[in-house]
Amino acid sequence: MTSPNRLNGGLIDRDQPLNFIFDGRQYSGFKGDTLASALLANNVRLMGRSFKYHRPRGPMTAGSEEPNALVELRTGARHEPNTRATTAELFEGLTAKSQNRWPSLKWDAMAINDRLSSFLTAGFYYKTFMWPTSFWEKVYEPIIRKAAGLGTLSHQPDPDNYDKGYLHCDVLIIGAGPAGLAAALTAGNSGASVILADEDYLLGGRLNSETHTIGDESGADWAAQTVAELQTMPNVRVMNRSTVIGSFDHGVYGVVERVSDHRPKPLTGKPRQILWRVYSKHAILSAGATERPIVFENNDRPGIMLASAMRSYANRWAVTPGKALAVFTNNDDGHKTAVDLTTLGVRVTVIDSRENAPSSGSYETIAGGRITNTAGRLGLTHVEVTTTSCTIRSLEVQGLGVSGGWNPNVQLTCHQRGRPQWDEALSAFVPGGVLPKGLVPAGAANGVFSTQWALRSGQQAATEVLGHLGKKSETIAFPEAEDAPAKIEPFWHVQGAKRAWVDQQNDVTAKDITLAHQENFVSVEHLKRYTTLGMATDQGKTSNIAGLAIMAEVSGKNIPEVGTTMFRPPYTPTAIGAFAGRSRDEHFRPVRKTPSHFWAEEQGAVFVEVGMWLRAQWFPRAGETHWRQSVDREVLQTRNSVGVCDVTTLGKIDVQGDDAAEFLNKVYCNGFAKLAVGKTRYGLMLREDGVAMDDGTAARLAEDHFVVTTTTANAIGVYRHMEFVRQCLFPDMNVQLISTTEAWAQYAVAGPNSRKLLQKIVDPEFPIDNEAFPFMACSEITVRGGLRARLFRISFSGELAYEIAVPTRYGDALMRCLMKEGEEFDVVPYGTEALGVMRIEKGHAAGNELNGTTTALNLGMGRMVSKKKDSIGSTLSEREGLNEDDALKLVGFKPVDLANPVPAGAHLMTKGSPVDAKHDQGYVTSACYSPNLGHHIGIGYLKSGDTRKGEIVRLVSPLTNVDHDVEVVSAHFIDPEGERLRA
Amino acid sequence: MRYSGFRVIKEALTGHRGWGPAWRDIDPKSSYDYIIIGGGGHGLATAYYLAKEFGKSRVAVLEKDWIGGGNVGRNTTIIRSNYLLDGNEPFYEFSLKLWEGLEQELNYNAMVSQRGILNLIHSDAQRDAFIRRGNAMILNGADAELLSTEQILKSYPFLNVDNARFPIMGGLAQHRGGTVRHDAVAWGYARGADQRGVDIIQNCEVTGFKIENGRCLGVDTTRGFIGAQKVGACVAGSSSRLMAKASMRLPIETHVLQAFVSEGIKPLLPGVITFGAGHFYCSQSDKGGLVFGGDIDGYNSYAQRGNLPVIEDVCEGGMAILPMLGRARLLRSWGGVMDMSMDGSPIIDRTHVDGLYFNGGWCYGGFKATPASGFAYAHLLATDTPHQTATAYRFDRFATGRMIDEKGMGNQPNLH
Amino acid sequence: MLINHPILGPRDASEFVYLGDANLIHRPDWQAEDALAQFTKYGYLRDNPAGEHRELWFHEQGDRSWLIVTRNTLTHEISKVEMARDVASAEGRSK
Amino acid sequence: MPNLQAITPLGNKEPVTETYGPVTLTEITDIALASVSARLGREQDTAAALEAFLGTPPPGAAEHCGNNLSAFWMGPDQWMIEAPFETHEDLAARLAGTSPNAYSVTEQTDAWCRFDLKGPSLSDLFERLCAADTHAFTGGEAVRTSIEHLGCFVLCRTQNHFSVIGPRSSAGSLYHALVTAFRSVF
Repeated sequence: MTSPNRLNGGLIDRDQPLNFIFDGRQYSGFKGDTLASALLANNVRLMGRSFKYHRPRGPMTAGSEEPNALVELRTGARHEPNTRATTAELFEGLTAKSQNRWPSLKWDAMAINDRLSSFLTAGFYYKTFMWPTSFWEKVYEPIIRKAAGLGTLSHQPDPDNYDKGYLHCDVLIIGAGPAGLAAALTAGNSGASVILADEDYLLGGRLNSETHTIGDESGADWAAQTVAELQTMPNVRVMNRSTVIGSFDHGVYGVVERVSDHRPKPLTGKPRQILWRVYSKHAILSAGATERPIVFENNDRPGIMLASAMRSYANRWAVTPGKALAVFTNNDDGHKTAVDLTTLGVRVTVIDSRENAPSSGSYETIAGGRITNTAGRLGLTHVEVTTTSCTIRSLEVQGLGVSGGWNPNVQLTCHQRGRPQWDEALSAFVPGGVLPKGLVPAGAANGVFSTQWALRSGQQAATEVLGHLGKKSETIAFPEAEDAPAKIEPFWHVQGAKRAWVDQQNDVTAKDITLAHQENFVSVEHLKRYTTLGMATDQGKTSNIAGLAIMAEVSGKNIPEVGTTMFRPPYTPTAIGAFAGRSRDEHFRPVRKTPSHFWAEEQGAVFVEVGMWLRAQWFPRAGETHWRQSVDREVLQTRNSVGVCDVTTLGKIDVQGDDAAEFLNKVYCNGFAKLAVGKTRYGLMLREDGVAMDDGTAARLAEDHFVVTTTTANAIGVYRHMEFVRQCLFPDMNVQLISTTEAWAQYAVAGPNSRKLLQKIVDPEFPIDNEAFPFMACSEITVRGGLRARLFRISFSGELAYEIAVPTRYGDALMRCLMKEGEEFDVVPYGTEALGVMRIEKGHAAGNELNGTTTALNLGMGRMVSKKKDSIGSTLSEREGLNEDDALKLVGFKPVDLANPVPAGAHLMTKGSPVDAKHDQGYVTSACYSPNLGHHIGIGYLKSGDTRKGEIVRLVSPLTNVDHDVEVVSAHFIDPEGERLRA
Repeated sequence: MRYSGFRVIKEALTGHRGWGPAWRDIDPKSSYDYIIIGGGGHGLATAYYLAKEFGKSRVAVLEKDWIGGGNVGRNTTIIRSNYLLDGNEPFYEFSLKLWEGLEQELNYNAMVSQRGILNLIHSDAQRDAFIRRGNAMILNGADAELLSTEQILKSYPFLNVDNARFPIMGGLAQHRGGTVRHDAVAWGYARGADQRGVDIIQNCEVTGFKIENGRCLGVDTTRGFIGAQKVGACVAGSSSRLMAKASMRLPIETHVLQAFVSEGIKPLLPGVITFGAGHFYCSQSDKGGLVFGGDIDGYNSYAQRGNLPVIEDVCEGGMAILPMLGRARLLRSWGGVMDMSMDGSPIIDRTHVDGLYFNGGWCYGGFKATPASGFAYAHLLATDTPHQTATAYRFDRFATGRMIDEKGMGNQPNLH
Repeated sequence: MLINHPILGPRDASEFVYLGDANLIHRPDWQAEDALAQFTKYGYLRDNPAGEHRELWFHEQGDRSWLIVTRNTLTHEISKVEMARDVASAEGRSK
Repeated sequence: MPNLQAITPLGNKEPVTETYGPVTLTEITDIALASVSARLGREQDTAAALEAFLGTPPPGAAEHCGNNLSAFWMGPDQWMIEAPFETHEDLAARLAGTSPNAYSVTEQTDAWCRFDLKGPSLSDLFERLCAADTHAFTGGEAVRTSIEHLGCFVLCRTQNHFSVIGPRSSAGSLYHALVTAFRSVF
């Protein structure tokens, strides 16, 4: 296949041809090509459509700042919208499709918008589409939404992996152009640890796009050699395809390495991309500069690009957009494009807005000329030049390079809200104000544009940084290199133009900016938001300055008075997958498994997430078709005989020290000082604001040793709170804390036969009859022939019950042992559902009741808050609003018609009162079907509930269409006197 | 000037020469009846309603920078009234009703789009809590619907239900919730207020209060002293800094919240969706960008920028429910400063200084409150009595123990 | 953000959990006559400065120390990090 | 000892050993652990007691030391003691008996899972897992940090031998993180 626009030379590998497909057509290019360079080589200039007017567009740049040549890359689940053709590396079989057009790129029906553009000016939508009211969502908005957007997402899970990593260095060097390479060499030689990161796959920056020499070598060769030298240094890490996306506090930078994007798909096990968090002591910003366009009429046709991009395509990729080209410039740099392309045999005409433009023998220069129009619907065919004498010339060209000067890439200097400064001589913003601490800009990023001075600037920056690090640096004598001064005469746009594009992707024209001014959207932030200038995927890299310049012109200000814009992370748009890394799908968060998990899996248990834990919810048996059957069985069997439940997930905190009891007196509202060794007590913990924080038990194993339990959900928070109380409030308390949640497998053994079962397991020297081991006793014991264990006689179910703990590794075996030894009692394992049923039957509060707004008073434990001692929360719990006469109180609910449910989340109304928020009396917190009572029950909060027992109230849940009567009863449905648990 | 489709066509045919400024740029007068400090959404809305509903004409809005540059200009554009507590729900429902008529009210298309908001449910306990909430909403006259996973998948077929770490067990939907073009809210209120004679004064920072004998007589500004009968502070994240000038300490901390937008993509998400087991919520703008966010960074900050761990955390949440997002790109992040109150609910109240009023503590829920906040604040300023939907938003609720704590997190602002 | 732990050196702030104003170590005397008023101030009112701020961070993914970090809320610059326990002791808090 | 069969954190009878490229990953279950926290005013006594037990002074901040009996630093005046399970299953009880009331001891053996990695270039792996600067490790470091949302200790015993000690209940998640990183790196 011929490539009509391919030139000689370049940094492509002609020995490695690659086939690829664009919009269904097959083309070929070479290794080293980007999709854009390969398409241009095949004389394809039309690559995309603009956002609003659907104007035909080709590449404007040759880099990551590309606003126009956006395509959908790859197919299927790897399909990736808005990919810049200018950075997509070519690989064999690459498939790409144009986007935001219908039915085809050449014939796009939505281009009708372009015809209607005079109606669709900036902000037109704020002024219309208001009638009738309902039409916005139903008619106008769907049309607008369908037309908007760029590419499409696949609607399938991304099949690739992403990884994360953490790197530490003395110096992070951002950008591997001449300044970055010089800085890296200098820093590398000093022995400092250096990371050199560049977004390109080929390091060298502009050196790979220019014909400059460094000494006797081409810039590209010098770059390659320097990179090779750096790669031999063990203290230097060279990272290509790695974009520094953000500068964060204290020298932290985000770097995204595109490990596999240049392959059809990642190698097995390898990630697509890695997000590196780099901890740097210093950073050097040598990210170069971005050329900016001049704004003129119809400046957006395929074939019109930045002059430097045209030069990159020619020198690096050996490609020209056509055989006859023009360059429109306001500075000397534009002439480089003419020189380079002319040398490669392409005819070039330069239109230089400066009347004193330099002239050359090898190409024509029209000094003082302006481009006043262009032609070519799907690709540039002619440009119209107006000369100083106001004569109009039409040039037949396929490509136009535009050079309006260069903008230093200051973005990263702004990520911590530093503002760049205007440099009059360069007509550009340069790094200024408060830079991120430790960041030193160098080279073109600092407004130093010549190669010679970029090298020196990089070296200087490195020397400065090494000085801070206390390292010695040697001055490297770089060979002579290009040292042309940046000669520019500001020229931003050709006046009077009808439609001249400022933000090409978002279709913001010079007229839109004038209109914004007319409507008082003058501040740069108003301008941006009203017109969408700079909000495109190039983040304004190619549009902001021209927009500011035009606003400056119409408002009679200078550019810095109009304002600067703010750059925010990321530097270039970044795959969301990279930020998520490995934390996705079932690995989104770690899983915590209980000691009996593997055994429970064997039993076919159904699991439920409780925080990070997976807990057995119930254990279905053969023939059970509904979860309620399993749960009812587990409850009944436990209450009738014995059941076992894994309660390891409850937090356990070891509290030791001479002041352990005094410490618990502070963190619990009730008293612990007098708790006897060998006894356990329920404790209610308040936040300092007097609201219940958590509850649990504290078992006194020794005078100076307690084991405290917390709820599963609050284990981590309670530990943190206790450390706060210990370290910050009572630093002289002699108390030591450590979590032991995971060290012990702990099982509740509940039911009338629980003692008998445990007696078969607990070693006989530890009697556990009611006398030796009464309700609330605790002890360190041994089981099964000497295994250390802990036994607590506590009950959540209301039955005679124990909790037994063994070292976690034996937890699995203990459960099997309990099941085997319990066969004679028909022992049953029960899950969290049965646990929940039994605690509701017993009226025990849990997470639904301790919801962060309820006090001890609400819970019916108001008298537990000791007034004799200081404890966290006791003072603020006395506030009037927390002690009102009609305060919510925890009570039970029983349906009047026993067939009715008592759904949690339902609200309560006094009989006969209106059903609305004003008359709300409370709500049901937890509910279940009680197999023991044979009907549904609930517990919840009711105003003055403790005095309303026996009252019939109306239970309403309009959300779930429930409305019936319930009776207010005690929350203790089963064994209210507590005879069973003391048996 | 009245906006209309007809007007747009007429202007298009005559070169758009007829459009005037959306609001006037003027110098401050020496005194006003009412000064609103802060030209954000709430401040502009307050001025608008003072003029429109209470007939006040000598009103000025003082903005230290440019209007709409605070949180109304940087948020995730969501409106909803899915609150639980009686102190909040009537207020937010009032706000939602005002949103529903806003475009006609202002003759400005702020693109109020009631595309629905959906809170996903991932556990039984969460379902219980959402049922209680949904019922509270309905009892307060709002709309709510409990959806099954199957119903949700009809609108969001690509949600991760196959290998999710936390299963999706349904959701609580409010169909009247949705999104609004946030900047347009500020501009629409500014234009409406301006048309009713309110002076909107940009680049005018308040540097102090003139307080004599316990009464506020006006404010010192970078453009000189301006006298006032009544001064209303309405500066969100800057509340503590401003009120310190009146020797007040507030039950407020200022925190940074980051938000994010992706590159534009073709329509994907029909409404707003909230992940209940991670820190992620998302909607899609009319332009096509996915607008998403999560938790605040969690430390006091006025820096208007956050850090990398939270960006990662939010994107993890996104990937967890929408695993296709891996191949969408994050385009831009931004950070706003939030006036996080001690119970997560706002304050609209008088202060200990006569003639000085306060509106703040919006946490990161201020945008959706804009119309009601403006209305209720105007009511308080004009009548010295709280609006009926805002009676609970008092300073003294912390002393009396009548907190309005939706999340049940207590006096720790970064958890609200 | 990095916190320069007095014992462990610079550690990523994501290893820490933030509580808030360091004045939270100044818990009032529960037996004071105006204890309720004092606790209300302690619990609810904050300086919330734009500038230097002393604040409590817990090294949850580290050594479980509470730290008092002096950090500028405008620039995030950290000028001092202390062990909260030492500060509390030095300020006379005991048991 | 008891007639109960122990299982490993990953849920097997025997610990897992696997090889990825040049690196071996082994689940370690034969080490007993106990934490020791000095009581107030007894810091010197604690250090002396530990030195007597370990044969070496207790390690400084973010360090570990010792061989057969070893220890790593957990926090101010707090250490984790490591000893062979075979001979020291009762490690906590033994330590508690050594110097009563000088310090608080808590059994930690089964609170943790441990994976040992042996081979070259281990820091290339750890740079994908945690924020610790493991490239700078030479042996003797013990850092508590976070790996895939899990609080873990990373111990560098030698440059070619690291231990990762994480919460036992999440052994499966930690193992998955390690294996994924292995595949990504090697």
